[in-house]
Amino acid sequence: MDFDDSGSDLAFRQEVGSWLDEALRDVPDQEELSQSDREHWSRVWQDRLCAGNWAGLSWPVAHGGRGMDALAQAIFNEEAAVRGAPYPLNGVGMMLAGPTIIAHGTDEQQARHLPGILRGTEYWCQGFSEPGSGSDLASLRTAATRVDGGWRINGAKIWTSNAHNASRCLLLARTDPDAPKHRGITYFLAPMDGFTVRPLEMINGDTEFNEMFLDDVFVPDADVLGGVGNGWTVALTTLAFERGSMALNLWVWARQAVDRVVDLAVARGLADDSAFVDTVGALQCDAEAVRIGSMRMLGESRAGGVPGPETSALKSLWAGVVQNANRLAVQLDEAGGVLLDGDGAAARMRRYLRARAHTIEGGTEEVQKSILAERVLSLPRSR
Amino acid sequence: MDFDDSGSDLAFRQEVGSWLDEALRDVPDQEELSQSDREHWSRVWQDRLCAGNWAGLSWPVAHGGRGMDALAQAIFNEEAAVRGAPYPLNGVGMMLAGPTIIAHGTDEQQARHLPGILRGTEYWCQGFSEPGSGSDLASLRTAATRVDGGWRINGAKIWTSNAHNASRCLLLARTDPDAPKHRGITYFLAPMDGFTVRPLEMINGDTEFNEMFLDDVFVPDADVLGGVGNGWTVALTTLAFERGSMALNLWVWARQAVDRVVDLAVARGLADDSAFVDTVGALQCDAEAVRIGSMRMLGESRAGGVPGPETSALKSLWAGVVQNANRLAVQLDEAGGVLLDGDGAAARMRRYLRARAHTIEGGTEEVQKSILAERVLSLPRSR
Amino acid sequence: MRATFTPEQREIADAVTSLAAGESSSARDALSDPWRAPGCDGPLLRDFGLLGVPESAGGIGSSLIDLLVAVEALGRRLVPSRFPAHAAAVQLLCGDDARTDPLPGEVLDGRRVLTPAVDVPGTPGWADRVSPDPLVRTLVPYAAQADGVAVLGPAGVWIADPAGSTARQSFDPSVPLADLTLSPPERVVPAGAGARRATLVVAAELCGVAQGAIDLAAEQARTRQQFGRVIGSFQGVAFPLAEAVTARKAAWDLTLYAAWAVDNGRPDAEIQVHAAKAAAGRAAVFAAERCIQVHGGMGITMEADPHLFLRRAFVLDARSGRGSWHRRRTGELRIQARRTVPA
Amino acid sequence: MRATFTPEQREIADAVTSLAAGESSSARDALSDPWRAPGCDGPLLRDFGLLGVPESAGGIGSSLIDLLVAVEALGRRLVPSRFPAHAAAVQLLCGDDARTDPLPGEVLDGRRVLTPAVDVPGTPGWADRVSPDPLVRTLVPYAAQADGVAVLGPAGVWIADPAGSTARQSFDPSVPLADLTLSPPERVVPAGAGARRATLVVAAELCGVAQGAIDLAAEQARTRQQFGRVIGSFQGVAFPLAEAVTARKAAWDLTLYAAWAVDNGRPDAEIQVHAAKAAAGRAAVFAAERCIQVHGGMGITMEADPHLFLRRAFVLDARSGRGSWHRRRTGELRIQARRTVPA
Repeated sequence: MDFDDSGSDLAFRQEVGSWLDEALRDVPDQEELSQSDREHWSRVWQDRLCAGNWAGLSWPVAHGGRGMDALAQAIFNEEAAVRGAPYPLNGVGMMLAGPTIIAHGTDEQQARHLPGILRGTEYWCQGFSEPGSGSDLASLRTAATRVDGGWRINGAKIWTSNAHNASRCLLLARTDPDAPKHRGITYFLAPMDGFTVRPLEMINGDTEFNEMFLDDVFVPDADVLGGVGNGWTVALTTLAFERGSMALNLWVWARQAVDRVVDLAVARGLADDSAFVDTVGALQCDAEAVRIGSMRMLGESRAGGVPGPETSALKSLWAGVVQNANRLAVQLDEAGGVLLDGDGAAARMRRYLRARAHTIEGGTEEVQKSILAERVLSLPRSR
Repeated sequence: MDFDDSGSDLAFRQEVGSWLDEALRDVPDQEELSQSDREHWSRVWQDRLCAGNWAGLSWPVAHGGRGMDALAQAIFNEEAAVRGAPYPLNGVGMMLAGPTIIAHGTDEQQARHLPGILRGTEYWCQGFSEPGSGSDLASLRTAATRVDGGWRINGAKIWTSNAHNASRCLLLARTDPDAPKHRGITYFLAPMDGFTVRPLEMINGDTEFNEMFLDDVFVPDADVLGGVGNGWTVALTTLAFERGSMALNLWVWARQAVDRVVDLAVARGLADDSAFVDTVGALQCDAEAVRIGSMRMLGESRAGGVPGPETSALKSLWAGVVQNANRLAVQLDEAGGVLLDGDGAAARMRRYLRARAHTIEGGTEEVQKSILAERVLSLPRSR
Repeated sequence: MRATFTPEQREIADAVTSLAAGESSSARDALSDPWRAPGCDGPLLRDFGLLGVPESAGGIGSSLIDLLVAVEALGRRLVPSRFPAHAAAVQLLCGDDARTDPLPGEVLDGRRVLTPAVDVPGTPGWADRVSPDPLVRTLVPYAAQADGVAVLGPAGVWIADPAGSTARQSFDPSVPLADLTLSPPERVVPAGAGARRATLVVAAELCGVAQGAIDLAAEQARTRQQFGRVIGSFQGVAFPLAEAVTARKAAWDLTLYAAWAVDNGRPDAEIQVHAAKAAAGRAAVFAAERCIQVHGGMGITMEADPHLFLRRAFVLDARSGRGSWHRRRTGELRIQARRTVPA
Repeated sequence: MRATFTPEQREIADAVTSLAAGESSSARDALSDPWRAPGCDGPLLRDFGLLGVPESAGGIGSSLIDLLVAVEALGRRLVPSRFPAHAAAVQLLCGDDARTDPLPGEVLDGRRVLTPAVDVPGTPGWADRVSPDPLVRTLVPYAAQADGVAVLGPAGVWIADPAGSTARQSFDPSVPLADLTLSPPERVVPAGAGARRATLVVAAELCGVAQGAIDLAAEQARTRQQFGRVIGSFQGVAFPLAEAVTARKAAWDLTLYAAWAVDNGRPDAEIQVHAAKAAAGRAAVFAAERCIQVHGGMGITMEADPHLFLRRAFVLDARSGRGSWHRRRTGELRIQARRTVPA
């Protein structure tokens, strides 16, 4: 077992680093920006990724990508995260839509969508979750009714990142209400004309998610991906890509969260308090375990394995360390964190509040533990 | 709300204290004794309680008791615990059998058993739990079959404190296998001739519990308590007395556990470490909360209320603080606690190991949380 | 009866609960609009001002627990009233047993609304421990909405008109916070147990906040369905809420006992107050975090209510000595007490 | 392939797992009888002695991870073999990169069994930090059953025949422990990364113990019925076991990475070793405690096996620097690293 970059990996890492250093030269620290400014830089950043030919880094060459593997993508994401690069505004397009269309799309669908994603002209969002179906995704109720030449869709979606910028949606809808819940679902590459998008304000004031209301929205047959009634299988592909891409740079955020709380304590003269030292010891263990676990997961994937249920352990560890580090930073603040006009206090509180979502989004903490119980420990299903 | 002893309570506390100081004069510190020596002193202590007319402290005068209330019993138990008095060897007789027989027994049964308990000549044990029915008590399978003049009983019981000293057993057995599980149970005041008693060695080396095997044991009709098929109702009475008596001095053990870990840290020069100080702060909060919660529970009972499900919160807090304090004491030990011939190390490890049972005995931690969820939060049954 | 609420205390709880239930202003209003006095503000200040005030300070023999019962009921519903702050200010002023002159009548009957100032910028504990007094205070609630400030300093307590006031951006906009600069006081009175009394008012509100968050979480757990069942039937959801119940009960019991210990001049009053404030802050933050979690995605939106409990919990945990400081003081005092015991 | 086990490492794990599975002696035997070498003791010492030994010390280029994989497999079944202690002793001796002379052949082929001595009575960390050297060591495993002791001191490492040995009462009788007194060494060699290497052997065994406890708990959760269902179907039982899985995976990943970092002379090797030992001890104790809890009443009896895991977990957590010390060192080094970073 070896944790080093190979020679070629190292060369690639250096290439990526040089490009990032140059491309990020005029990009301000995102943590200090308003949400609209962050969104502006996300768009700029997406354009630069596309122009720099990074958007399809791990897509096959035949589809316009660079044909590199998940490790290369991980190296790119790590190096970008370490430098505090903006989130690219079409992450859903690059990381979920493109790979899913490559895996399940027709030639026509691939030709229609992939170039626009690589060029950065076609933005995507993911319409899976619904107000009534959170952890229980397959209970979704958005209904697609057969009409001439396509489907008429009614329902509501929620937690849609970037819906207000997207023109296309990875949409799950129920096309057969009488089939078992996993069988009656179809996956659409839906145009978003006719979607009503409403921003959801988060508790930290950001509006990174949206609700979407579909009221007799027409989607043509040509936009069915993977066949009518096969939506659940196709969705599992997307979810696997989502988990995979999540693991690529989660650890960077964990490390940065620990860095920040340590820096704050040093600045406040609290870093020699042994209770604090012990806490940092525990946070460090967890944050490093996320990093190493991510490397091992990537290694297994690259060796041809499928990321196992241990991914859930990483997610759970990551959420815990980020939540705990960010809470501690708020509590170490001069006024217990509650005077938001204090030096850096608003940003610390924003991060603490944002982190509360980490045990909810991308599979709740409860779901992760269920997965570990069922698939690692072979305990019976508890839900 | 007033947390003080009333004048008469205070006078009683002083009376109790004087008696205890005298009666304990020749009793050694129990923590340092071998189990057989502890059992010896438990027997001696039981005799002294009986001789001093304390055995029926809260029994009605009509039944030979002193007719005092739960608070008086609490005062007695507290004062005894604070002084490290031995456990009386017939606690089951005094605290469970007597009160249950008073509540549900016939005149004949009361006349037959109560005097022996008060005199300390009739020792009792409690035959409720079975190997297959732990938390799910009502699933018990020990079977009583109708025979001439009584019942023939077959089955096994477990976790029976003091079975090796007892001559009588509060025995639950299934008399109607076809009835719903709570309906087919009968409660017996069983003579223990014919019971096979086997000690269970605990992980700390003590043998305070036993297994009992019943192989065609005959119990006469005269020993049915509360009527055939009414066993579950009678058992609930016993369990309520058990919970009530448990709460009387639990808090003393919690405080003593915190005392011990603080004393050890002081002796080792570790008491100024801020991580330790913070931990003690948290332990102190929980230990005091057990004490105050016990007082409030007693107050409510005395005011005519029934101890509510909040008792489960006390049990849970208590188990947690004792386990955490005892684990910390072991870990603060010079060799991480693992050299048992070190100064005081064996006693510390014995207490740590004994405390592991606190989240199992008297209703597991999982059962306590279920009770809180169902009865305090009105959540649906989860088991 | 020992260790039970008196009938009067139950009546106080019922009366305040009714007032709170009938209140149309909520903590949410202040998210979009400047703080305004809720309808119950006047009745609370007018009718409940003598709760917890010792006779020596002009009271009628009401115990501190009477007051805490009222404040806890307000905390449950996050009522954005000045009453808890005013009551804490009054408590701050009447901690000296030897006090002989009553507090001004206009304070006791709520015509003159006070607010307490007990936290010094950059220090985690009470202002009476910072000497020399820098004459600045922080985390002062409702400063612009009060008619005067009850100040704690190393020399004692006094009522002040602040020389300067700077509104700060409060994490809970329904509790406006300010920094104050003060002139040296002309006359102070001994603080006695003032800081302890005032701090228990905050602890009581925290216990209420914890209970409110638990109630909201339980309601969600009883109604939200996933996998064909209400989520409260999953122990993975139910058990953490049971832990919140346990933590909140511990905090409330500690708070009640500490109030009794302070009122009765018990030797353990100091450690009990620290334990109560530490436990109450922890219980409230934990309950609010769990309330968010139980609400799933909705829990992290502004439109759901869990974050309102989190905001109040943090603001109160920070005030009147931070929770972490109270916890450490609890540990220090416990260890100190054992050092003096023969081994 | 990056960050995956090599085929050889998988083979080592399989081979040791087979040996352990075929072993008839168990940790339980030592509860009633004096420790005796299990049947696999000889084959392990003879056939696996070169695992993890650098070429500079007479090895054949096996990585430290190769050794840890073997030790982890033994830990899972609590095999009462001297092999992990001997291997830790060997690792203690071969931490100096500049070493030129190989270790004695009889040590490498297991004819001469060593045991490591790295803990000083009354101090929580490694013996190289205690100067002047008191020449006493504690928590030495299998001292009476070994042919020599590999000692760590502030001056370096050496092989000793102890001047005196006192058997101590071990919480885990399958790991006999002793205190040793030593004569001043005639010749020491630089310790280099010896303490780190030896400590990772202990961490690996702890990871195995954690996994064994989890496996036993899961088996109980899959079979024990209550309320008409197997108890593992209750999230209240299942979720804490999932937490144990997460903690154990974190510990094992940290241990593997630390071994790689040490083998490759990485600048972060020191903090990684402390993090691994701290996490492994915590994971093992937590898993063993949960294993007891899942077993209910039976879990607190001698006749069930959970306590055997608890005993081993505590003994290993205490050895080669206590878990609490490693955790604090992790924090100290992390903070120190940030102090030197431009803010």
